[in-house]
Amino acid sequence: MQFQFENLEELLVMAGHGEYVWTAVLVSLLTMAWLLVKPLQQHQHNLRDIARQHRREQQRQTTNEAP
Amino acid sequence: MASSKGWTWFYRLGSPRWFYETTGRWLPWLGAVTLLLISIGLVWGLGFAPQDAKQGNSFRIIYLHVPVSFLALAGYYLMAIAGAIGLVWRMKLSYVVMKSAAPIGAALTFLALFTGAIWGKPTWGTYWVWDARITSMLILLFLYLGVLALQYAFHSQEAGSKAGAILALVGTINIPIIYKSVDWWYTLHQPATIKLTSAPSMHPDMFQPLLVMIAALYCFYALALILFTRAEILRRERDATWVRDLALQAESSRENE
Amino acid sequence: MHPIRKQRLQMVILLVVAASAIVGLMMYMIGQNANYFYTPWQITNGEAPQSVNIRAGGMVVDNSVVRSPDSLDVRFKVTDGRAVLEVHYGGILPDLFAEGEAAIASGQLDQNLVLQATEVLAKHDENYTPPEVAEAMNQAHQQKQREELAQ
Amino acid sequence: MPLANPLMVDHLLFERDDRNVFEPINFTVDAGDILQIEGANGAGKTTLMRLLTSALQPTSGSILYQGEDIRRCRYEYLANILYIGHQSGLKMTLTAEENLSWMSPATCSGDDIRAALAEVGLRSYEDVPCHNLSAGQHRRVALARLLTSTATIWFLDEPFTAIDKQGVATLEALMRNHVDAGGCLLLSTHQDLALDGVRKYCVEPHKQRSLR
Amino acid sequence: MNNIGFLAYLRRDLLLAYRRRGEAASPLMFFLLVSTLIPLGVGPDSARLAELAPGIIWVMALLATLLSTEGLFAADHQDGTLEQMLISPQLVVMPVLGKVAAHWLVTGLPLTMVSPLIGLMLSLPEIAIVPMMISLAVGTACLSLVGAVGAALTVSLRKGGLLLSIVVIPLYTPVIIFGSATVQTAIDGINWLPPLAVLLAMLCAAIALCPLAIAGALRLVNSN
Repeated sequence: MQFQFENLEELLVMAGHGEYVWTAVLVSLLTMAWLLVKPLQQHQHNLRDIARQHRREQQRQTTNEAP
Repeated sequence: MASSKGWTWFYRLGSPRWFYETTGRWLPWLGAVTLLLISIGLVWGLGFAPQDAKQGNSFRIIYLHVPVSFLALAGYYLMAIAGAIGLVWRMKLSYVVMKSAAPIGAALTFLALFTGAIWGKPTWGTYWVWDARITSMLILLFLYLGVLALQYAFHSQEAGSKAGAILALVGTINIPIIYKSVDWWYTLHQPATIKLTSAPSMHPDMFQPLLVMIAALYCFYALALILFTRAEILRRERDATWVRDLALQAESSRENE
Repeated sequence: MHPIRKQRLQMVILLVVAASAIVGLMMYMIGQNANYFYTPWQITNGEAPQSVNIRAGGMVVDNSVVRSPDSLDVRFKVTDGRAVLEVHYGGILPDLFAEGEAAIASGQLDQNLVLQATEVLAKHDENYTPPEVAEAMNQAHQQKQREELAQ
Repeated sequence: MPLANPLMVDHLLFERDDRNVFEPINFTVDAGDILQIEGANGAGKTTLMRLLTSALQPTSGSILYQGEDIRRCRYEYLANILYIGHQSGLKMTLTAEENLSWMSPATCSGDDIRAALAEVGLRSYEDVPCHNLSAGQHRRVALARLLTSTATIWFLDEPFTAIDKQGVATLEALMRNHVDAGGCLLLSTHQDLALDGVRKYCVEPHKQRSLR
Repeated sequence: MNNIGFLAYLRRDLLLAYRRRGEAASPLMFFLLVSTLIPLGVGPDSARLAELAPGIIWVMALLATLLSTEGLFAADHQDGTLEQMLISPQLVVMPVLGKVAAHWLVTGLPLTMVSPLIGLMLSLPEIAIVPMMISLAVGTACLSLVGAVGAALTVSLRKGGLLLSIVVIPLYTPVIIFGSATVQTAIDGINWLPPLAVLLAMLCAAIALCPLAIAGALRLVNSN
């Protein structure tokens, strides 16, 4: 097994096919990254949301009990 | 009661909490393995695999195109099976899995179409051909979008899940029909490279990195599915004590920072 | 319940009839040559209809491609190993089109059994090989042919 | 016509989007019983009615018809019940007579249908398309089913809506005849009935937001 | 008349359509009007029109069926007859089939009947007229059945119409492919029975399977 390209520039150009290959790679990696980042964000957002809701309910309970 | 014992794992599998906690332990490992496999596969495929005699370097897109298309299709069946389990056994978790599979599948189908189009340009001289595989992939994307849209259209979560499950099941019957029917037109797309029945029609030096990439995409799919499912579990189980404790714990650790 | 039992029976009959109809229709379908794809051998045998859109294909014969100097017109021959079919085409050929590669042409046959193509597609096979391997295989193939000729 | 042990509801629960709609429901109905289902707005009276007619599947618990779960003897049960809900179930382009005969058993003759319509005060309205009738008259067409039906168990969801005093009296007479003949009746209404022996059952909404 | 069985629902829906003749004819009008727009857009060149005719006729037939599918269960859902249907002592599949059959008789069949007119306007070769009619008759029945699944799934939604098309059009693709293939092969003068056989096979499959999905979807919609 041996590296197929002489230098970095050749790897990028790929004998004229570089633009096709690298766009495909870039778009794929970006989309895949989005598929991981999106649920992680959602996860954090949900945790924060639930904690906030809990606090609201506790507040309501204490104000209800006060009078 | 002895007979029911064998089924406890099945019902435990249906418990969102059990799923959340178990997968939480797997996540770091799965993430590491996915990253590793994708890096190895891409570097190997893009840099070290020999170029194709006829297509030259553009053939390297195969290392993304084939694994992604593979999982786009497999993901649809996974989604439909999860939906069917939900309809038959009324297992809540399977609906969550079904809902999570829809956006991932749609994104992967889009990628399969996109990488295919880009590969088509240097190979066939055109980005788009109305050929069997490509067209049925496009329709698969529409099916995914239909399931997604239907799930969000209902006010009630349960109704949305059930409607999505029915549509996904109707789609499973339709996918082979659609595929066969578009195949009526002569297909420009090359036949599948990897067949179960015969040896791969590909040189081993090119085939090995492809295998690595397929394994990588499987891991990636599992990872994304688990992440989506965990986020959705939190949303649906927000009234459960364990979720509340989790949220409060996360909040206090945030404040400590 | 009697009426329900009757309905169930109707349902079962419906399903059985539908299933057997599907099987029968698909059998008929398979029995017909329905994809309108003909090999050069079938065409020289007169199996393909004339003045009807059909598809034909095979390997492009070496040194058979003749380009017109002043227009896009191309004529070439394809073969399936048993017969040769001549194709006329007036358009831009795809990049992967080459002698010794597979090509598919769609169009109509004229009286001389020449395919007047409206579309030519290069077909890429599912085999991927590195250039050196392809070269080696090619040489081996030629070597074998030469040996066969020598015999 | 009287049935032995027609309906028994045992610990019935229904979840909507992971929340119980009401507290567990238990009651039995015998031949000749009238059960009035009460409860605040949103307590789940209609949900209960629809569970009882098998339009909804209970999350847990069971509904027994003559001692057998209705999921087992579904069609036998459905053939013996009559449900009139909020929606009249009428087609506006059909006439009153066409609508009623559509909803009645096949054994009803045209005379039976016309007699039933006359009984609920719709004589000479037989040929009028329903979109020309008032809301109260729609209700009356729907309720005329009580006369043509052969079902033993009646489920009436708010049957008195949009009905005038005289209509209420007619309806109550119909109900009395039905239970006197050994049928049974479940209805949800806030109105007090001028009938004897009405039992009441109160649907309690589920305790809010209990953590699981 | 009573509300049990296939024939009862077939008869009632036909009667309802008859009472609202104008409304029932609108898909047909749509089919005719839009098809006459095509020559105005494409140009009056009859050779080109003839080439496009199979595709145009099939796409228009599909859209016309889709338009009318939306209301298949909507009225029943609103006035409560759907609920009564689901709790009547019968297999839900029977009334569902009756309703879909009525839908086809009111939309697909008239469409098939007027299609030769459109064919003439688009200079469709005469040899293709009969295959076109047969394929339309079979194909629109398929479209009615598959569309009914989508209609049942979206019946309770406010903006159901838009969603219906997203849900249903991907499922329509095989029908349109084989439908137009039948007409095209007939124009080419080849045996057009094979694609028609496939169309018929799909109709059989749809008759067997779609009512189950529709019944399931209606139960689900009714339980919310």
